Amino acid sequence: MRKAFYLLAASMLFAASPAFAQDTITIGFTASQTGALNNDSTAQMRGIELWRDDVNGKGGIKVGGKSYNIKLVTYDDESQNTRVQQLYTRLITQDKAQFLISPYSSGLVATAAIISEQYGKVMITTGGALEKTYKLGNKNLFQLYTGSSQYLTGALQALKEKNPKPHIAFVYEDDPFSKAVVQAVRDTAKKRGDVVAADESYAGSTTDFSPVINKMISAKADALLGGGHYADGATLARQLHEQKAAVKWVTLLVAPDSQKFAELGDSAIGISVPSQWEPQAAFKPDFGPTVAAFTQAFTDKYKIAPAYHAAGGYAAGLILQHAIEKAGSTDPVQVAAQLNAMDVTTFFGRTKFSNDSKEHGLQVGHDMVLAQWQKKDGKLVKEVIWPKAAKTADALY
Amino acid sequence: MIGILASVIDGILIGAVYGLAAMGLTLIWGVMNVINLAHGAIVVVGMFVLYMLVSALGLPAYGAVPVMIVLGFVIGIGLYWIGVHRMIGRPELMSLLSTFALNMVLIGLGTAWWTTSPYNVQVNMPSVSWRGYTFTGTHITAAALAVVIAGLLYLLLYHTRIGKAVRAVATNREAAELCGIPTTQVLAMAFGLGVALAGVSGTLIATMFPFTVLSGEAYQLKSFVVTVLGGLGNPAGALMGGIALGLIEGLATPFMPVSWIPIVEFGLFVFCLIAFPRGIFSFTKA
Amino acid sequence: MSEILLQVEGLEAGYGDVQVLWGISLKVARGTMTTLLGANGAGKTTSLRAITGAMCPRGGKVVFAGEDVTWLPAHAKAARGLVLVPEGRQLFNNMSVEENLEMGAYSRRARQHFRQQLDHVYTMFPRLKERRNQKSGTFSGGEQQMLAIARGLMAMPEILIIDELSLGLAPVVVQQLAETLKGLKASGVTVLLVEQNLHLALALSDYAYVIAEGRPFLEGPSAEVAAKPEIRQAYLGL
Amino acid sequence: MSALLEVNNISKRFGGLQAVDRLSLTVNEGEILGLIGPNGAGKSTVFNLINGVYPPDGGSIVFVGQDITGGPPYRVARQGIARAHQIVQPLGGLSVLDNCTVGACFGRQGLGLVPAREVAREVVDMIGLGDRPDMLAASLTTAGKKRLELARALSARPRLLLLDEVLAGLNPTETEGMIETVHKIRDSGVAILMIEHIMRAVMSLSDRIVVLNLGSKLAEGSPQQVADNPEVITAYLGDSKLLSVAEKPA
Amino acid sequence: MWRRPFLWFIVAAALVYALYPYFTDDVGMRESLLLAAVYIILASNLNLMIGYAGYVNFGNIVFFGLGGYICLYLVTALHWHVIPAALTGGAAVSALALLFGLGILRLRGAFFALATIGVNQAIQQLVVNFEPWGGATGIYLSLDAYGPLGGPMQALWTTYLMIVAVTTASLLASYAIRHSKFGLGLLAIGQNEDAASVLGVPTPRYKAMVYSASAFLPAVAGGLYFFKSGIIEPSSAFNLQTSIEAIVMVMLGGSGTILGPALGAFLYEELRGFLLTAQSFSQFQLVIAGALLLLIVQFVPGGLLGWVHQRWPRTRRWLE
Repeated sequence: MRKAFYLLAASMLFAASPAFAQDTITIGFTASQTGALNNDSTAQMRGIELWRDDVNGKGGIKVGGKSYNIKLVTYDDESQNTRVQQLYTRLITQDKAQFLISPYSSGLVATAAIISEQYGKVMITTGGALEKTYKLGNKNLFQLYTGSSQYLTGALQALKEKNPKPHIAFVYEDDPFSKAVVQAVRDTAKKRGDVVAADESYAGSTTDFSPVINKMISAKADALLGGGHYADGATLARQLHEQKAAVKWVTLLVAPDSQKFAELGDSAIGISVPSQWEPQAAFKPDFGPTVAAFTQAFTDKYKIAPAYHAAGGYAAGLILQHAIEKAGSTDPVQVAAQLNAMDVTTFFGRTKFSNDSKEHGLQVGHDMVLAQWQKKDGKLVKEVIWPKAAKTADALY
Repeated sequence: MIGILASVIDGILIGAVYGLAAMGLTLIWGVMNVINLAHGAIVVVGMFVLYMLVSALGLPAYGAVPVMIVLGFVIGIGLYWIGVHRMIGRPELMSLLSTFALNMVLIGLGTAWWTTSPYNVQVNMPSVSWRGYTFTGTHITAAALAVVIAGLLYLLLYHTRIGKAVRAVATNREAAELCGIPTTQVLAMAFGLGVALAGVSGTLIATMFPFTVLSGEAYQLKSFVVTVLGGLGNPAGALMGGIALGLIEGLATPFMPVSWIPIVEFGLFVFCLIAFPRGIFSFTKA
Repeated sequence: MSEILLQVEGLEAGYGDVQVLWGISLKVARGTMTTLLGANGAGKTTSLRAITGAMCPRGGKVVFAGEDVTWLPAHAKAARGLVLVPEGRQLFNNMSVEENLEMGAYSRRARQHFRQQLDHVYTMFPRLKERRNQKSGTFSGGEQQMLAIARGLMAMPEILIIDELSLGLAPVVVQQLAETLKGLKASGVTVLLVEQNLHLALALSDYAYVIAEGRPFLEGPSAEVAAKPEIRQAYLGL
Repeated sequence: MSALLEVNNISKRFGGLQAVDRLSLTVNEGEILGLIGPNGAGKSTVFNLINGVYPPDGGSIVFVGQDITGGPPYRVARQGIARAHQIVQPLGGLSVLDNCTVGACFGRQGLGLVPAREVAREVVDMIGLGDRPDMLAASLTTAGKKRLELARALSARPRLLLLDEVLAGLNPTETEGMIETVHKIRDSGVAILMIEHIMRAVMSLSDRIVVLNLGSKLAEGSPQQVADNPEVITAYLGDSKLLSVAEKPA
Repeated sequence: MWRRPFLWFIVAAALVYALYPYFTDDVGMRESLLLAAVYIILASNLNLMIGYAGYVNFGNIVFFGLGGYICLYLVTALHWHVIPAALTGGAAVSALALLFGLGILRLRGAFFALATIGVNQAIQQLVVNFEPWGGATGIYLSLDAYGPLGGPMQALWTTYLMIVAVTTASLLASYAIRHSKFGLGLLAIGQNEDAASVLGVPTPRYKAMVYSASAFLPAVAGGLYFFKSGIIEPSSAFNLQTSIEAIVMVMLGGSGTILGPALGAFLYEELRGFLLTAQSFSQFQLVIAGALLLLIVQFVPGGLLGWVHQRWPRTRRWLE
């Protein structure tokens, strides 16, 4: 017992000793290694780690003729925002992180953003689509993703092409992000005179959607827009299929984007997902790897194809790298200035941040796509079905 | 109208499984006056046992049910000796904390092993469709198995010597000891039985829905509600309580937003606790 | 003198920090009825609990049928035939009469004779047979005491230890129970009785021990004890 | 002498058991009333009804002109009725002094903490626990706990004290001391209703005695009257007919 | 009362706690101490229920969450200053607890414990459906809101100091209650509720009062904490896990003692924080914390201070 105590004390001292950051740039973030957001957050973290490996493998970031290696410091935030502020403060003060990347999911991002702002640290957010966060007066927050209000607009347009008079059911998780997404698209739908057959939010811990599905059937809904995160989205998709709900169009947030979604088998067919990025995207990057190179590297390393959370993680690093290299300095003010001025296309697509003081840092350059699971040669694949310019297959309806 | 009927049927089907989950909780509670806060974690164990058996060993899904009963029983007896035995007869708070600690350990080990990602076991069963509403085969099978297991538990408790000993220990432990019943072993066995029931409910749930290491908490809370509805310590009441909860969920849905249902559930839960603190069918501690 | 079935030497016991028994000793010969007397709080019930293993003694020795059983748990003692009918009956109130009796015969030894012993007990208490499927919780005090004794008998006791036979029972019922006890004694069952009704206890038993404040006070054949003035002081304070 | 407590026709039933059956009794100012009867006669239930632990099924209880039927117990305690239990109920985790302070704080006078502690100290000394005021109640001996039970009740400065077998389990010397204490209490003007099995004590202490059997009143009168009553002898001291049954050769 | 050295000890400890990170300018330490201070507030007030009155409140976090919501609502919608907003939140939650307490405190033991879980879950779900408080999205604080406290950076220090002040108040309140007539009545209830009632302790009123009292400071702390966080959502405001962890903290330090829960909260939080950030343990932090709790419950049921008191009874005199 006593021995164990000494061991603990010793390792505590070790952990507390300052990092020597002479030839490295330290970047800090938290990831949900445990808890409800684990799946999506892990993908994001993998993207960031791949970026680090790529950069360090090529000799690091070049700043004013000198090369810096990237050092990542990361902690588990347990998918709960209780610890996020403590951990980000620790990243800044103890681990001397010079730049920050956000945690995953809008709630945690908003919590972390307060700290980054208070310490004047630049934070690239990925997986924090909720626009509200960027309207609180931040100056150092830069949003990589397209904002939440845009998530389902594409899906609604695609749906209207197939069915001009849809009876839409909105079924979504009652978390900040999903609610904001649905709120935006519901307003649009109502304005256009679409029929809202059902409007139900559910708790993230919901495991049985039968009551909701029965309700949808009763309301004669033929399209479903909604979802939330991975676990609930997968359950909803599976039950829709099993209960043979007569919906012809299902767009769910987040969950179907993951390659794991294919585990659902036939339940996945026809389900579409608004995506920040897909491997089929045909962007010509001004900076960083090509889409193909990224996809290849990621697949080699993790034995699974990347989805948009992973790409977002990589892109967050890439954007930061670009800004630092352009600034020729690691000074946060100069890097922030470069980010403010940035308009660049990477494998992730175009990135441009709003400079409007009311919504500083909001993403205004990036566009989303709509992907759908389809069966091709007996295998489940995700095809891009919207916008038309980017599509790789026709939508199933 | 048909929609409501469909909701009722769905409610009964899922409710039977809730009842099975609660049965494990209520049995342990009734016999040894321990509220098992590791209940949710055990439900999760049942889920992952299904996953392992089906994915790794390629067993048919329902073949996992008997395996889980045996395994759950063994695990339960182990957990009893690790975390519960010293708490018997101590203040309730102590057993609450002790089982909560077991819960942390189990969830922690599960998280380290499987992470908190969702897992999915695809079970193919023919489903029944009726006027646009479909009742899936997994639901029907799970409900049927839940009722069968509840029936077996009833037979065990009321028509076997060992089951009667469990009831005797629940009613009056000291008198049971004086009758020559090895009460400690009976307690360990009852705990094993409770864990087996909770585990098997997890296995059945996993045939219906995707799950994660953290899924157990929702079922633990539901089990509390069911236990209170059906009467503490009463396995037969648990089944009825479970069906009642399923019905409430199913029946309330057509009339109110889904997000209001937990309020109804927990409001009812608190109300029942205050109005019928001993439940209606309690078989211990009159 | 006949064989000593139960021998208790220097028994000590207590609850928490409080010691209740300070060296209680007694002997019960096979086939006899022995009584243990004392004021409220003198330690009678504690003595019985320590002897039968319902609580753990702190010192002393319990020898039963030539075997040291001091540290055996209660169920193991019951299985060997050292059976306590506890104070306040302690029935399984939500179980039927027959289930109660079945539990009484739980040990492997008793189980083998279950049918035969059940008939015996039903003959002795026909009232129980009439109400075999009724829950014991609905019984009157006297019926409960009968069932408690019957349950004790189901264990095929070598010695039946009865705590507070007549507690809270009407005189008529006590009378019936006294008859039962006499019948038991006649059939050769060894009995150790704790009873607040001094006259009854002394009249029924062959040998008596009186304890006070957890210590031995006096002992002797029941008739002699009944005649001693000290007993009145210890028991009634008269 | 005026009536302090009037119990009129109270009854209480538990399931199949009529524990108390239309019982009436009166305790006068400054007197000691003994309540005796065989175990299970309902004596403790009578106490529980008086101090409001259970509401009676019927009848009323009037204390100093106020109807106190049905409790709650803490309100009855406030009115000035204190009780020492047969089965001691010490607040085990509190010290002896704190136990008594609770009595003084929440009793008839409802004292503040500081004066209550003074009262408690006084009572603890008087009852003979003065040498160990800081001991945890749980670690007292049985006799000590009995005493504490009494001290706690007295700390409330009651007008009526319900004593439930306070002498049981005490050795002869202790019994003597306790009897003296009870006398002292009575002399200080507190009326006492006591349940007691030790006949000598009951006989010498009580002004009047009520004998209870199977929940109803069997006899009432002076100690001598009660002791001479053949029904009392049968019900309480053991039936002589029973003895003859037992003595018949088997 | 101020003659008691123990009180000076608490005040001195609070000063050190408040000022140490300030003078060393160690903000990392401050964040860690802040979280610990919040847990001390939760545990210390929960101890009024568990340690004194003997009632296990599983849903104690509901006070914290509701306090946070009321405070943030007043700050964002009505532009109140955070201090009156937090205090108003505390008062409102305390009043609400009094009402609820009269109902659910009729239950005892495990039944009460379960009912508190029900109350927490029901209120969480109500808030999810309550649009004025942002429903599931919760309330986001604009950075302007920190203006009155001298901007975001300064606000962190100010809220830290305020939370330490609430922590100190919690300990002092715990002490004051422990040494009052009210506290004595609670201890009596905790030991044996029926006996206490017979002794004249007005049990229903006292129980409702302590339930209400144990709500006040956690609700104030909730206001300050979520103000500092800048965001409040139902899932983090009413997290049942945190609620149960607070019980663990009380037990760890020793329920019924004044300093025990604080000590337990501090140690538990630091341990969890350490396990979470130490790379080699982070995989198993839950397992280690659970195993530790299991050992404590089984072998040191009185908690750290309970064990100390049992081992050296004289410490009871100057630690309480």
